[in-house]
Amino acid sequence: MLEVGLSHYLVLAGLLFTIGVFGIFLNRKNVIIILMSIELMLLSVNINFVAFSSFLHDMTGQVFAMFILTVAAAEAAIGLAILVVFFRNRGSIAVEDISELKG
Amino acid sequence: MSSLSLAYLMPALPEIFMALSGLGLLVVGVFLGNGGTRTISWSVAVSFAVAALLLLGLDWDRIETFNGMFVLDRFTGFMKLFVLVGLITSVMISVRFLYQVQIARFEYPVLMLFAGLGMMIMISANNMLVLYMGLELQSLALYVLAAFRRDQNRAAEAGIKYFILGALASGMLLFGTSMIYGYTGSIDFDVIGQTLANNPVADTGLIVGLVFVLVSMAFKVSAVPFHMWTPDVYEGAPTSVTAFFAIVPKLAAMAILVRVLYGPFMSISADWQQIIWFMAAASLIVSSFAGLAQKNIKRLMAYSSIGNMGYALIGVAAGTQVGVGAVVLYMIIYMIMTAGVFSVILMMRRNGIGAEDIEDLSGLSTNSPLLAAALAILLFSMAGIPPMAGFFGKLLIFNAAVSAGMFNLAVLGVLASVVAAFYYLRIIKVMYFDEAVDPFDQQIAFSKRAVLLLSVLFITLFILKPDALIATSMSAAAALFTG
Amino acid sequence: MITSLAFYLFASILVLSALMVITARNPVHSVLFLILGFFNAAGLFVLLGAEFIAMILVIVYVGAVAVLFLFVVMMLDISFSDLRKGAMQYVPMGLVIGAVLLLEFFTLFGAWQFAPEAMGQVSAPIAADSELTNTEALGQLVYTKYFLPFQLAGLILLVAMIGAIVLTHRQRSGVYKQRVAEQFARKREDAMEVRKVSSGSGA
Amino acid sequence: MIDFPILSLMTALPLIGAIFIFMIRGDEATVAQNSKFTAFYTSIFTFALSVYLLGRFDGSSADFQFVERYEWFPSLNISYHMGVDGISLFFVVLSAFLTPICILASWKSVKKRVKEYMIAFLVLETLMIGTFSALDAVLFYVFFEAVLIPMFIIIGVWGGARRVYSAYKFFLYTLLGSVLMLIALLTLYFQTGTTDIPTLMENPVTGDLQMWLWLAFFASFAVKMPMWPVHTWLPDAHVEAPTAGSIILAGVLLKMGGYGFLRFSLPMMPEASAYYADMVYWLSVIAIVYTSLVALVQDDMKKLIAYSSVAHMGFVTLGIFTATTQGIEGGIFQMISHGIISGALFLAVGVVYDRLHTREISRYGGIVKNMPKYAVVFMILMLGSVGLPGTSGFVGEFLTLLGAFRVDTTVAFVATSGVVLGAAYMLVLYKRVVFGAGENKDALKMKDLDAREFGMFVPLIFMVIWLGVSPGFVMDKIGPSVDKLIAQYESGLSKGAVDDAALLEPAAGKESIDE
Amino acid sequence: MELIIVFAPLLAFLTAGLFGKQIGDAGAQFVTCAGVIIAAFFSVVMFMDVVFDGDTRVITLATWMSSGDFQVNWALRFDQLTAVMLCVINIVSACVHVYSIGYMSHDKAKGRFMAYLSLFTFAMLMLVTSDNLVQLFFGWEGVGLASYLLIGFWNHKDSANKAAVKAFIVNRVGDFGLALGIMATFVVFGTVQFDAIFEQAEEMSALTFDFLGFELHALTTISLLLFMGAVGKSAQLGLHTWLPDAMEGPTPVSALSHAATMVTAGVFLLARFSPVFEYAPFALEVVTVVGACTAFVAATIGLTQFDIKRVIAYSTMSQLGYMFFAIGVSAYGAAIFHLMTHAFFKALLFLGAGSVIHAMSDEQDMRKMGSIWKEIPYTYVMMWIGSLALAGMPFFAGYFSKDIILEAAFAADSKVGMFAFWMGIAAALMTAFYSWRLILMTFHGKPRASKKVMDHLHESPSVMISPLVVLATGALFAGYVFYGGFVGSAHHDTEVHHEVTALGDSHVEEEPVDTFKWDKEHFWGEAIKVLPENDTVEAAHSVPFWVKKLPIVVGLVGIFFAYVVYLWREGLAVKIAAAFAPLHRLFFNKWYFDELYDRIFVTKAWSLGRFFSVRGDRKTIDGFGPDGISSLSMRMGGVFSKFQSGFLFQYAFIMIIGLFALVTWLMYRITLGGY
Repeated sequence: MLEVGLSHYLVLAGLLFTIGVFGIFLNRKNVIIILMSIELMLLSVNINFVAFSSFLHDMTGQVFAMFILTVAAAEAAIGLAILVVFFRNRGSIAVEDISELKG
Repeated sequence: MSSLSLAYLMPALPEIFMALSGLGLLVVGVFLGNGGTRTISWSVAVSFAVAALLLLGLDWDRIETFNGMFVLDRFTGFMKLFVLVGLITSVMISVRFLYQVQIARFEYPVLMLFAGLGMMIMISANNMLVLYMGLELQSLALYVLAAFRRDQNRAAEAGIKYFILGALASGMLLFGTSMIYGYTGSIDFDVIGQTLANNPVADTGLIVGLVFVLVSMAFKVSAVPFHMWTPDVYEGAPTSVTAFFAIVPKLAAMAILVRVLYGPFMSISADWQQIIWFMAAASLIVSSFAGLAQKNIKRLMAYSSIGNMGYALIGVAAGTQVGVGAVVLYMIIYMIMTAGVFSVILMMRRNGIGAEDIEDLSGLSTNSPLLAAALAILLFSMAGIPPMAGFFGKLLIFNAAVSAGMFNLAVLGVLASVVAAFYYLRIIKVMYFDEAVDPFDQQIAFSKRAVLLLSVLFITLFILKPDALIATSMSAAAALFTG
Repeated sequence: MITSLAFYLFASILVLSALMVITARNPVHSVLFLILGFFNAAGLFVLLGAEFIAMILVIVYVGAVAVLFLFVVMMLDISFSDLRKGAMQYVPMGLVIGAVLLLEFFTLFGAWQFAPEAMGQVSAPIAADSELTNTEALGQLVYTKYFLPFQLAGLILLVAMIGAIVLTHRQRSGVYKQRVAEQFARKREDAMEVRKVSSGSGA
Repeated sequence: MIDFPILSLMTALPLIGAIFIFMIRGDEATVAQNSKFTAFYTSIFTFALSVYLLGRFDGSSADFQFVERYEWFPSLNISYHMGVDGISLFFVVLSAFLTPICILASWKSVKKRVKEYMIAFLVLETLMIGTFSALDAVLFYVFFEAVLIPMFIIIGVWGGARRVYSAYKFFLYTLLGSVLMLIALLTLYFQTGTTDIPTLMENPVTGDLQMWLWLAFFASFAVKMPMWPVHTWLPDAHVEAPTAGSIILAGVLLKMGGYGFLRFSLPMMPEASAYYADMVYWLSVIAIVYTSLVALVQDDMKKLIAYSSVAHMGFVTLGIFTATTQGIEGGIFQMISHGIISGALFLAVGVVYDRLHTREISRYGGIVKNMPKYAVVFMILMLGSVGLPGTSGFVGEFLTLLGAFRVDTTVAFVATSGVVLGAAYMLVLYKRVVFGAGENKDALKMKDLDAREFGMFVPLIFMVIWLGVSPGFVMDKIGPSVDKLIAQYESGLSKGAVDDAALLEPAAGKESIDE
Repeated sequence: MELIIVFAPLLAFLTAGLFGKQIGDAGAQFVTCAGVIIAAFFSVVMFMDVVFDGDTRVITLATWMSSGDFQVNWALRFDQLTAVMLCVINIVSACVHVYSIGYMSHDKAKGRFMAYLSLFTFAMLMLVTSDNLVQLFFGWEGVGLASYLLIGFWNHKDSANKAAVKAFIVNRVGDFGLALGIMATFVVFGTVQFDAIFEQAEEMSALTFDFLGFELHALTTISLLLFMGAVGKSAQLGLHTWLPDAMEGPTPVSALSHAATMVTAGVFLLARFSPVFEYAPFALEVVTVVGACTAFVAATIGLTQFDIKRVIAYSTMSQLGYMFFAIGVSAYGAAIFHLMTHAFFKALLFLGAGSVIHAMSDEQDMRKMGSIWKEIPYTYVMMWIGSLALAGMPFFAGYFSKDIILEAAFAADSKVGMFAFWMGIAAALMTAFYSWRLILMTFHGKPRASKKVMDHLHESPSVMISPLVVLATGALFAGYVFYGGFVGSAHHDTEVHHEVTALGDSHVEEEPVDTFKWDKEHFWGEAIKVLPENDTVEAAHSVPFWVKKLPIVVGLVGIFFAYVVYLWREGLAVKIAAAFAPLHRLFFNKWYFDELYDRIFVTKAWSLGRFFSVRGDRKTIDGFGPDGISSLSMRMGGVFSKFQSGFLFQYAFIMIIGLFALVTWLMYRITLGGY
């Protein structure tokens, strides 16, 4: 148990992923929290990749993680931009307010 | 390590051209300002056309480049060609609309160009990383486009929903990819495929990883239960964007879904077939019933697209070459029908304001009989009634299902088609049986007319020589099986 | 042993801060917890020998992304007084699902298996004895083998930029700007108008 | 045999006419006028071709004639294959015969959207002829199902008050049936590698699979027929459809089901046909008795006749599945005869509907005084429907019953009782509409048939009597094909028995080892 | 000649029917009368040919239906039975045609009426000349149609329409049996052609076949099914209810179709099928019992009716009962004999009644007649002749034919025979009674009609009377003349034989008298087959004396009673009716057949129809079928679209659930599912 192996990292990633997922649908108040949950999920993915990379002795995982970080940054930018647009229209970013479209 | 010789770049020539022309047009756009939107739009269309010509000029026998990360073969070539056709169509039918709703900004066509580029890359990806990058390039552009009419509440809402769910989906894709990587030690399709072929009894971790990957792709093709974004985004996004969403990305997403499943994961087809089976069935059921309750035609088209993806997934689930061929054909026919339908929806304007409700079509057959007839033909085709092309798409899909022994799915498919026929018929009913209301604005852009005409002609005349497209689709599908 | 302790330390703080991210009432707190979490994750990456990723995690995420979040949170200035009404309806089912999902992850990850040949077919093996630093190794790969994704990453960032601009940039009508060219082009005639004022009436 | 593709020509001609009408421009009246004439001449010309077809048909041969075959989907081994044999010949002719009458029937009653109406009818004619002459299952299916489109439009646009409900019901109901058939067709294709009807007919399926296939085909054809209990779309569709729509619906579309049974179920799945025959008998018998009783209490003329159609189709299914010469020939004859009679009856209803704009039986009465010609016409048709000997209705009905009697006397017994009920509802209808003191003044003001209307009835009535007195003209041409069909059916049965035995044998052997 | 006999009426019908407007009423009357008279003339010629020369023949005209081994031709068969029928039909029809000119002179649609009459005649001729069962069915239904048209001739009258429909439908019930009989015949014999059937009858006599799940004796089944047809057409008990109602038609129709010809088609059919019936003894017994009951029941009803035509109608029914039980005891010749004589005297009675009605300004109720015999003497005489013949008074036609039937029944020497005999005797008593009741009520007593009617009272024109004379001739002499040929025998009744020969001489002058045998064996040739052991007609000649005379006695008694009750002791009728109130009510209400059928069949059919229509089709089939499914679909659509709540967290939640479900399922399958 004390010897930290691959599984530890993976389980940690799994835990983070689950938290991230929870963050998305338990949150009612603020879309930004959802964005942060997504970041958590991406973080868990990165942990996975880096852990595999380390244990496989393969750089590919780290390369992948690097690109994920890049894209995540871009995503965050776009996401926040859309959020701003929405806020300008509605004056709110409460998740429950994003419900005009339905049916 | 090969140098960046021309031969090295050749297979990706269309993509490279698109990237460069995108950058160039961006610069031109900045100079022209938003007044240049029309110019940029047509330039983008021309770029797509040139890319298509470049693509046609290439040799489609399987060739890999960029260290095996990018592949061009009959399948990818064929699918990319039709993606380009869809892109051209989407650009053509949206130009006038942008001016009509005052969102004529030059970024719009440029974003479409980049989205298109992302799709092209995605289709040709032979590596999970490239796949992811292509997907994201596409997605980010699409998120922006969905919210493009930023002064409108609904567009912004569509953007948020699409974005958040999309991000969730790509998170799943990545999580799945990491597990696949963790099992096989590689992200190359070829290596993954080889590893799996050597280990016929696949590891649980790998399969769970595949499930995650599949879920994210199911999101892109909007298969139930990962379809939730579709109706809202279709309804909320500007109509031209909805048209674009409906016409092109589905084709690209379906292409990459097929490539992933029939490439690296072919040897564990028994596992994913069931997943696809489930998604296909769920899509058929949900879309056909939920469509019944719709009033907004864009929303209805969303459910229709979910249903159509359900049919395509039947072909995917078949796990055979016939199935893939059917999927290719189906998607192409679907794309052409959708292009036609959306060009009609874009024409639905009354006193300069877009009409989106099905009831707005009331009595269209008296006001503009030709338009009504065209839409009726398209809808009958969507419902899969012969002799329209849509029927042949379904025919091949069901044929694939039957020949793969998936009778239950085939039966479910036909039953769903009957239910779905109901909501297509409702539009026809509104157009033909109901009393006429005010006519639509008569000024209709030539491009929309042209798209509609071509679409209808294709749909009706397909029957005369169906084999041209069928044989090509089949040979495209064959490319996945020879490698 | 130290690495183990470090792992547990980082991991537990990471998990806790992740939980706080999604539960904190104040979004500003959430962002701050996110930053904390990222720092710890960076620590984990260091443990795994991926220094470069750890660094960019700190720089890009903490430095840019998280700050962007913070900026937006503050800019939008949302009142968070109204509590999550009705949010509880999903919690029980969510907990069940989460628990099962976690259980599945545990069983899955607790005994992770590589494919037999996984070790042998790595395409970019990590150099054995620090011949190359982690950063150098990455750099070599990114500009050669992963040339295509690298270019694509550039395009993605471009698109993100275009997107952000197109969505948020506004030309405000009420803002006064200095237009030098206009100022120079201004002539006296434009500025002055000579009117004859007839007697007996106001100006 | 013949040097120009007459069947394709017949199929395409109405479509060409439709395209021609589509291109007519001008003010509304001119367009309407020109559309009518174009449609009429086109359909007449098509009919002339069908007469030529009839003349050139070699009645002594059971083979498919006027065969045309071109590549269509070579990659799937599906071809454009057309041809007629004795079974399909008369359906083609019937379609071509009824269409001009339909167009005439709509001459004055259709006032809005004449152009579209005529296009719909010509397209419909194309599809009907195509359905009956297609010799490839996929081609058949294309025509078979495409028929829904113009018919849906016809009911929905030019129909009565509840037209939308009826149009939907018609469309979805029949679609539901036919899509299941599609799956069966594909299964058949998968099993045999071909969709060529003659080939399939010669190679019947064996084994358990055919039971399912048969049911799928049955679903489609039974709805189309329509058989009890999937008949309820028909009364609604008939009631709401415009007169000409009802004529075509009753005259031709219902026959597609029976034709399908003959083309697919019987020869391709003989064992299953034999297995399910009892079920078909009883469904048919129920249809005959049940719908006759229902017809008895209808207040709406069209609905009554629609129910009578269901009953008459009951005789057809009964006859077909007896797999006897008399039963099948009678079934075919009954379909042709019913096509003429019920078509004419709907026309007759249309005539008074045009004048009084109601189908309520109680709104009429005593009109023999002011419409003697009409009364005579209606009388003859009514008698034909009742199956009076000497009219075509008798021949079909009697032969099917004879066939049924050979197979199952109980069924024949119950079915024959339908003859009594049939007489009851038709006579009561006639009495209430035509005879009586005539309390409704409006009804008594109606004008008698004019020349156009009378002209439409003359050929129909001539056919009713001629076919009743001398059915040989039709029967002789049907005969060889039916004989061949029965031969195929029986050889299929015996072959199936052999196959089944072969299937059973290893199992039996295994059992003995186990013991 | 053969074609003229059959098709002259058809041509007349077509001419009068299609070109009625062009040729006018007179033209139509002329054409139709001419057609039928020509046919009648040639029928007589044909009769000579066939009966005296034995020149039977079959003329095939064309193929009708040919389906596999089922072959039906349009063919005309002329044998002795046909020849007799032809004469009867055409002569009566000719009389009725001519009579109608006068009777219908005030009607607006004279041409149509004449056309219908001709159509009827044609159909009847097709029936009797057919060479196979299917063509017979054609004629059978044809006469049904013509009768339907004629009954409903006054189509503005609702009662007439109802009666017409009733006639057709009740007949159809019989036809239902007949049709089944034809099918059974085909299945058993493999043919529907008469000769081919009859040839095989003997060898099939032991055959059984499956019918309705029972293994039944084939010939008996066939016979009973055919008999069912006959029951319908000949208004035998059970399916008789249409006949009285049919009196709604104009009187000439009643005379022609509902007395003389159509209703006897059943008798003809059974006689025609004598070669089959002979091998189906049980069927014969059934026929006997039904016939006897009919004779009795109809007579009882006849006692109480007041409508002059209905009385005659019930008497017709009763007489048909005689014919049937004659057939039942294998006395086919006797049956046909009675058929022939009955045709004459009953047509005479009807036409006479018509003449009365005509005279009484269309009054049919006998209670409103009386004391008119002086005003219409010819009619009165005619009615007397008819009634005497009906009552079987000696030397009138009915005497010969009715007596031989009763004697044959007695001679059959079986239980059913005796039953029939006694029923017949009872019926004979009643027949005589109600016949004179009719005469007395109509012509004698006090005048009960309104003054206006009495003032208009007038004798019918000669165009109506002269046909009566022709028929009266038949009613007077037909029995006597034809006794030998129809039922006589050279061995037993030589006296009659010789006399008849002398009488018949005038027609067959070229025939050498000594070679001509005027007896039933020769007369019928092969048209009727009687097994030797069944030859009751032969046996009838040697029954005890009292049997021979009993009918006359009861007849006289009946007449006497009638005088007592209706002329000498007025008011007695009411008292008797009161005394036997339940019985009277039963008789008067026609044994409640109509009410019973109404309750069992008609009402039930309608309520069943309504039940099926509303509960079956609309509520059950549509309710669970299309409507139910569509509303269910709509509801499901609502449910699914409610899932699309617009809330992002819910969307995410559903996605997660989807993912979760897939992962869980796969893991379960892989780890625990033993995959």
